Amino acid sequence: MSPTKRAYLRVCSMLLCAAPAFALQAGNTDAEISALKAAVKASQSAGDNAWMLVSSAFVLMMTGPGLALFYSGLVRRKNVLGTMMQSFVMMAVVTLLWGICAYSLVFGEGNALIGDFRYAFLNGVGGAPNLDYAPTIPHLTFMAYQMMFAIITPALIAGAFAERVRFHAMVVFSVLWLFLVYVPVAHMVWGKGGYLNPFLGGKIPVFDFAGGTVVHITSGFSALVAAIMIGKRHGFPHERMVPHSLVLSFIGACMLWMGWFGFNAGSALAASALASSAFVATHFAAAAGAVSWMVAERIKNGKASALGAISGAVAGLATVTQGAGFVTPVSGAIIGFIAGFVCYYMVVVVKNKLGYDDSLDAFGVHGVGGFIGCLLTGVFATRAVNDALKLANGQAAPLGLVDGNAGQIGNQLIGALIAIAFGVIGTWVSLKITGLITPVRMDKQQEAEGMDVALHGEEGYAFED
Amino acid sequence: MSPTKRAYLRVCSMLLCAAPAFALQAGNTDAEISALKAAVKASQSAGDNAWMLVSSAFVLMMTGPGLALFYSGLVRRKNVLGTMMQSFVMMAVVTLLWGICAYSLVFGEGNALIGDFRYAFLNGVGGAPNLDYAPTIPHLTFMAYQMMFAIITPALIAGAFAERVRFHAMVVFSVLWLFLVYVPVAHMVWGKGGYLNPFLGGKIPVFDFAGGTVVHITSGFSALVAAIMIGKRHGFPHERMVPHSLVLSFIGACMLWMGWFGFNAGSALAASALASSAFVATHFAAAAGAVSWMVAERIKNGKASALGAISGAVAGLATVTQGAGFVTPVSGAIIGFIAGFVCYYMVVVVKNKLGYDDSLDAFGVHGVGGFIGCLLTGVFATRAVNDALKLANGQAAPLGLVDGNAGQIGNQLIGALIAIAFGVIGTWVSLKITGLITPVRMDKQQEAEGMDVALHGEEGYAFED
Amino acid sequence: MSPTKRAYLRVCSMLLCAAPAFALQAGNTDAEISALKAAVKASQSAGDNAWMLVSSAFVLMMTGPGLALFYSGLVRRKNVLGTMMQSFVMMAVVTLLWGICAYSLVFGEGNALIGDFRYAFLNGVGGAPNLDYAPTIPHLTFMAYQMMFAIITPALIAGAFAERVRFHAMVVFSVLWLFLVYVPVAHMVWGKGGYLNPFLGGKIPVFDFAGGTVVHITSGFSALVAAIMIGKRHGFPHERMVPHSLVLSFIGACMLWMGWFGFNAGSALAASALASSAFVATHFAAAAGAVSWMVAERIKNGKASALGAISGAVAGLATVTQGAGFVTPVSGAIIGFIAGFVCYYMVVVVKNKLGYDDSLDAFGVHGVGGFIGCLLTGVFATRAVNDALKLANGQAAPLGLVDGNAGQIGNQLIGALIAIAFGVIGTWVSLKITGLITPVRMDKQQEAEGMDVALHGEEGYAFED
Amino acid sequence: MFKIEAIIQPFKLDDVREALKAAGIDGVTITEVRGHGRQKGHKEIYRGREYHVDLLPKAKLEMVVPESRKDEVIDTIMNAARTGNIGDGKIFVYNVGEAIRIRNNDRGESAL
Amino acid sequence: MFKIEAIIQPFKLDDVREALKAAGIDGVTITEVRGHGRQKGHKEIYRGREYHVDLLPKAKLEMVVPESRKDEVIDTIMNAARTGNIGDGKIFVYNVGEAIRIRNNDRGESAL
Amino acid sequence: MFKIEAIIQPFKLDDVREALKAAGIDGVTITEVRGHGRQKGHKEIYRGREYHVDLLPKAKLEMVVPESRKDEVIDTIMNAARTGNIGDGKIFVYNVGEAIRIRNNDRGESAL
Ligand SMILES: Nc1ncnc2c1ncn2[C@@H]1O[C@H](COP(=O)(O)OP(=O)(O)O)[C@@H](O)[C@H]1O
Ligand SMILES: Nc1ncnc2c1ncn2[C@@H]1O[C@H](COP(=O)(O)OP(=O)(O)O)[C@@H](O)[C@H]1O
Ligand SMILES: Nc1ncnc2c1ncn2[C@@H]1O[C@H](COP(=O)(O)OP(=O)(O)O)[C@@H](O)[C@H]1O
Repeated sequence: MSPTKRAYLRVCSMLLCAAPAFALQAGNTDAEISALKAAVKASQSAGDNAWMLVSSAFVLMMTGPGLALFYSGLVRRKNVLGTMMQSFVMMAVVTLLWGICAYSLVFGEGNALIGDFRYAFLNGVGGAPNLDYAPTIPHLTFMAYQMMFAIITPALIAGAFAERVRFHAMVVFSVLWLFLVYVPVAHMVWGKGGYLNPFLGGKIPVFDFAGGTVVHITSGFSALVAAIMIGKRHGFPHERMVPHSLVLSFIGACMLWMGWFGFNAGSALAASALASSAFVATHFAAAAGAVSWMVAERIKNGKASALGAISGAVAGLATVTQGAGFVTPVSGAIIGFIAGFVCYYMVVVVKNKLGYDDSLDAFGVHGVGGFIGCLLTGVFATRAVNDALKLANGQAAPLGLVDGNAGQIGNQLIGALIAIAFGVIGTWVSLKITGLITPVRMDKQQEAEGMDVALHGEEGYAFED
Repeated sequence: MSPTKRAYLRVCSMLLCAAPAFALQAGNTDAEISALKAAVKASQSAGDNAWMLVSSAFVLMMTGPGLALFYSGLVRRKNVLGTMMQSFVMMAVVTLLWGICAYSLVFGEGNALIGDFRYAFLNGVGGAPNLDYAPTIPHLTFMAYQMMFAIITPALIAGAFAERVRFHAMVVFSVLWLFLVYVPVAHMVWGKGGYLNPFLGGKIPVFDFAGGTVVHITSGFSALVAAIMIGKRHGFPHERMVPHSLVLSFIGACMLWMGWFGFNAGSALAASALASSAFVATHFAAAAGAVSWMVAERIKNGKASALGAISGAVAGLATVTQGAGFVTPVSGAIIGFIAGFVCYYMVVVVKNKLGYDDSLDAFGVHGVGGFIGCLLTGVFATRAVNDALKLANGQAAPLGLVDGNAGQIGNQLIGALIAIAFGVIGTWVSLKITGLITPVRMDKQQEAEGMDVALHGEEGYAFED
Repeated sequence: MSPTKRAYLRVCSMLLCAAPAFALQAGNTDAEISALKAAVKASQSAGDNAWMLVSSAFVLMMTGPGLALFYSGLVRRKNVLGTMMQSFVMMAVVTLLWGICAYSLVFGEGNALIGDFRYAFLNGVGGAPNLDYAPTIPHLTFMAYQMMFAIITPALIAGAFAERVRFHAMVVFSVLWLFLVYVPVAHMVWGKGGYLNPFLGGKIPVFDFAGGTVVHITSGFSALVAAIMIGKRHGFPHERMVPHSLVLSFIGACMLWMGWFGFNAGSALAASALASSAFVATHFAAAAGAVSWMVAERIKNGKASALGAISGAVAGLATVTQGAGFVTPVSGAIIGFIAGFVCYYMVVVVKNKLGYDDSLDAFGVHGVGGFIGCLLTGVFATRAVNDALKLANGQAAPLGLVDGNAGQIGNQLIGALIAIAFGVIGTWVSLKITGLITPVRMDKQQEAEGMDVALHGEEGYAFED
Repeated sequence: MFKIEAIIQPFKLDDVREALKAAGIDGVTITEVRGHGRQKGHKEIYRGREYHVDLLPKAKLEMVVPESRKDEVIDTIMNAARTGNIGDGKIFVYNVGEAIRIRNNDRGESAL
Repeated sequence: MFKIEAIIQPFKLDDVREALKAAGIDGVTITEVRGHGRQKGHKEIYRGREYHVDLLPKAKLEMVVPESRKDEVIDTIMNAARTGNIGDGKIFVYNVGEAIRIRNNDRGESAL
Repeated sequence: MFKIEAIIQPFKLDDVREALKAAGIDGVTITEVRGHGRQKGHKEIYRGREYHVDLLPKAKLEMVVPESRKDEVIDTIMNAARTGNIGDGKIFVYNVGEAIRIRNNDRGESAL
């Protein structure tokens, strides 16, 4: 029940229903117009806030149950809960850290590299919009929406070291990583005054609509480093380690697809035409990624697999994230196609040659997808879709190669390299520090027993009882 | 992040916040009113677009994971992934075809039977609304929303030939079917100038709010034809073929129920009172269908089953689809009740007597439900709910029998028969052509091995490792 | 397709697009302003209705598949479907009862204890808003949204007597309980003129934003009574009875979390800043509850478990429900923290000492969580978040202890005690009556066989075929 | 008494059981097993990692029968389980020292 | 040495194992099986298709024990597993040729 | 003919099977079992209710082999399955009365 709302609305409805007689008095026109303005503003906010609250929920759903299922279906039965917990614990821990200071360090104005503490403990984050970021929705909604991105990013990395890392080491690592990698990169790309944010005073214009750089490049390259530093699972690669339930992974992948509408279309921060455009580009990229991965498999093995189809969709989604609100839907499909092929090649050919154990392909899908998506945004971004960047004369600036701005590819590359640098170094530092605090890997016996029993004292399934 | 939005909103907020002083100048009133009009329009669009983007996501969720789970839980373990893939591949393939030309062939004006290519490759489908179809939301949203319907329809058919058809044959068949059946029927019922579309210049008024005819009758009757043409599974009916996981089917059914709010209430194409009415009618029909199927089971077997309860809910949902936005919620409940009983009788009594192998009852639930729903719409449709059809004098036209327009039942029957004719013939042709291109059925050995291993080279579960 | 909408919008778009020239005529200003007022009202409604339709779907999702999965994962394999059915059948049966008269008995004005029959069979519940409850959304939406609460509440109780009660006894009991407990308590707290509803003329001001008292206290204490009256499962506590699939419970818990945004933020009944605030408080409470339960486990057992993490999140959510729209997000986190510890202690220590068999901890989580959440709302409720309650002078009244109104804790306690009294007595009466109609418990043989086979004639999984 | 252990194709289980029932053999215990013999398996590929699965699902039936019925039971199984293809399975026969019915302590052949 | 094979009701497994432990028998291997004997099954109906399920879940325990303990073990199982109802199960006894502990190559009774 | 029954650590299954294949032993039937011996189990806690799980997953291999190959097979298994830790498992050897290949009615050692 919403008493406040009720009261508030009583005002509006007086305004809106009771009006006629009252309106006859000419002198009231100005007052009426003022009242209407306020009412329109409220009503714009309702529409946009409705969409953004749903988008926030969708993005949370990507982590739990989405990613938790996607990942936990790919591990062996004995690790199903342990893998789910790596996603779930981020929903708990990152949430609290975000409220305490991480939000402020990303979106507080600060300097070109990092924000400040103005919003610590949600100080000043209330119902009124933050005009810099999202002028039509409550600041609280913006904060919540951004939080969901911070939750999923470290959760993604965990795919690289699945089935072998101790639970509290994973938590410690993720917390360090959040502050050492996510916070600065997100601030640089999205924060006011961030070095790479062309829309709010940044130096180098990097276009990252929904987190290709901030989420996928950082987590993907960090995953690679972590996989190498932590080492292979015992028995890898000669032992049979197959997904214990592609059914779970399938459900998870569908939820990721659906949630990604919140991720990408929600990044319009309003229920606008731009949101619709990003929605469609996202959907096309997912579809195209699934198709191209399936085609690649069919060429190579004669069979398209379910794991391939969902991997392709996720690759398409990860890759289009950067450009979703800058490219046309048709470009989205092209990006998805490329993503399916490239990520397939990375995961199936290159990885197996190099021999590191990125168990669930966090690097091969998110790192590689994020990287090529970053460059492809430089190619396909167009002012026909997004005219927010203005030239001195007030006209929309050309964005990517298709607008004739070939240099943007270079800018995107710089953005990617900075994110990679943060990811690589930050992961190295975070893992080293974690190792000083607590052993990172499970011991051999625990690994054999499985995370569920060894770390959490439970079993995922008790079908026998 | 949404720089465009940000810029755009800066305009609005100037308009809306900074106004007072500025408003004192009387001469500005007209300008202010114009600005307000634009702002109101944007804000109406935000609310409606928020709902329609969510509805689009919900309808996609109906296919994946909804239908994929519902169906794959009903098959044997060895076919779980193969069955899921039949849904998932539609999410990929139909999406691309829709963008290439299917959308245009349905909603381009064309002639009474089929559209044209004006929107091919999404040409002209952008942020501005298409005033014929949905004047308050971006055309892109309308296109995306309609796409989700085209995805689920062929996916529904696959239930009829579960566990025995080769993957690429299924894809080829579905593509042909999409163009031979879905595209013309959808154009006739919903397209501008479509033969059966009373709201946009059609000849015969058929009321199909959310796809009872376009989706359920076409897929259901096509399913029957396909089941008969393709033949029974080896071992049917004497071998034990029981659902390998009603748990999956249950999850899927709940997601179908939820997604159906997007399907039916979303078909209002706005977050309007009509959407609310359709929402409630839909929900009541699902509930009533579940109850009546359970009652039928309890009478016949002494026990109500979980499979029965979810089948009844789905039957209620399929049946109310046609009328959702034309009938009152109470009529929705009545329709659901009838649906539960009739579909129960078809699936449990009639089918088992006739002996064809519609493995997952795509005909018994969707075909039969769609058909009776079409007729019942002729009975229960009322201008009290939907006054869009106007008489010459500008008043709302009477709709169904309850409005005194008994003839509508005949119109609905014509609509149903046309859809059935397209379904039957189109399926026959599509399957024959498919057979010329590639063998349709798995060979006996593959069928024994299961789709997962034989067609996709994977297994759904590896609980043993 | 939405012909009505289409027609309606043609009006608006005429209004909004075609305006400029037309606007030059000064005499039209008043008419234009009136038209604008109507348009703004429609557009406010679109935004709020979009959010509330989604919220309704989310709350339904909490029962199915959310709670159905959460609970059914915790039982033994042989009871998985039977447990799911206990949730699902509420989706069917309560829906119909709600439409017939339960809605009216809760929200019809009636007297201080119970409503009346004015809205029976949805009479008078249409597209126009009910100005008492939710002035910006269709009455139908409000009715549907409230329905979802009535569905989940009796479904929650079933956790207390899991694995041992006959299906139709459960249905009979739930129906009785709905009318004897839910209907009066909900009316008293939320209905117009309800005894405990301070916003609509009640005597004792109890703040229950989203159902801490109405949903969680009633169901939780009823659960305790039911568990004791019905008795333990055979073999409890010495036989091994472990969750057959924490994977299902995990999925369910994530869906509960997500759905709870609809539950709590939706209770603002608009896409307002208050909704955002409730959204964030809810999310923080879930996160904090998960953390504190995990910490408690780690202290006690050395290991944090997945079941613990999800139980903590649910405890946090149940506990913050009462205060979600009255407390700040930071208070939400504090409430969640407390909830995790207290519920952990109740479930793990106290319950096991007392020895009753509340099999899935409906009391320990919902009853205890609801109770402390009710009191904590008296502590943390603040007019800074919710200023709907007015003093005589028109200023916002102080709400909880933090506003200096210590007495509110007493009021909350009275509310809680009344709900407990209704729950305890109503459950006792309902169970006694049920027992007169039909045996409540499964016989020993059935209990050994499991609900799925014994009551529903099916099995949850057939992995062997 | 003998234990007859038959490892057969899972899809033949129903046929075999019916044949046994027709022959009056009621007592049987069935285990799902995986077996390897001459039948070739299949390949599975997960993101490029290839596994040759050469253990195939089989059903193992165990029946303890009195000596007098041994050959009949073997023949019954043979007839019902045979398809003539590789993978049809094997029958092994073992000696049983004692048989006891738990319910009533019947011993020997009367316990079967 | 003998192998004692007991096919019992699954819900009796805990009781039997405790009784065995009390009797000092530690080594045991347990298989989930499905069995058919005199106990009747149940009917399942899925959308009108009816199946009679007459294979019921059972637990099979296998213990290899020295001759000296054979009878004691049998009695222990009998006592713990019996409910007196149909379906209680059976015990079969087989001769064991050899027993070897893999860890240290112990052979014979000392390997048990 | 003898049946060699080996109860081993599940994670050793691949190694053992490869060793057997190398030794030319193809026919094998594998069952997932749970076993208890000297190896200690683990604790599980669900909302405060504590269970000691002392049945651990094991793989049971059964091979019927001609007498001539018995010792070789045992040695092969011993070598491949041994880790030297508690829980490595056991090998039991039984006499087999008869062996029949269902496909073609081969009997005796030629059926293996
Ligand atoms: N020597 C053996 N010992 C134990 N089990 C065997 C042996 N040979 C075959 N089996 C079992 O019998 C099954 C069928 O054997 P296979 O050789 O494939 O068929 P066929 O008998 O037609 O040659 C195998 O999968 C395995 O489970
Ligand atoms: N002759 C037999 N050979 C193998 N297993 C048997 C035999 N007879 C019974 N069993 C097993 O014992 C179980 C219990 O037997 P049943 O006849 O139902 O009970 P009871 O011993 O009380 O008559 C069966 O389910 C089956 O697994
Ligand atoms: N006497 C026995 N009878 C049947 N199975 C046994 C016996 N002893 C051990 N086992 C099986 O062997 C497995 C390993 O035995 P265990 O005693 O733990 O190892 P180890 O042989 O190293 O002492 C057990 O889990 C059980 O399945």
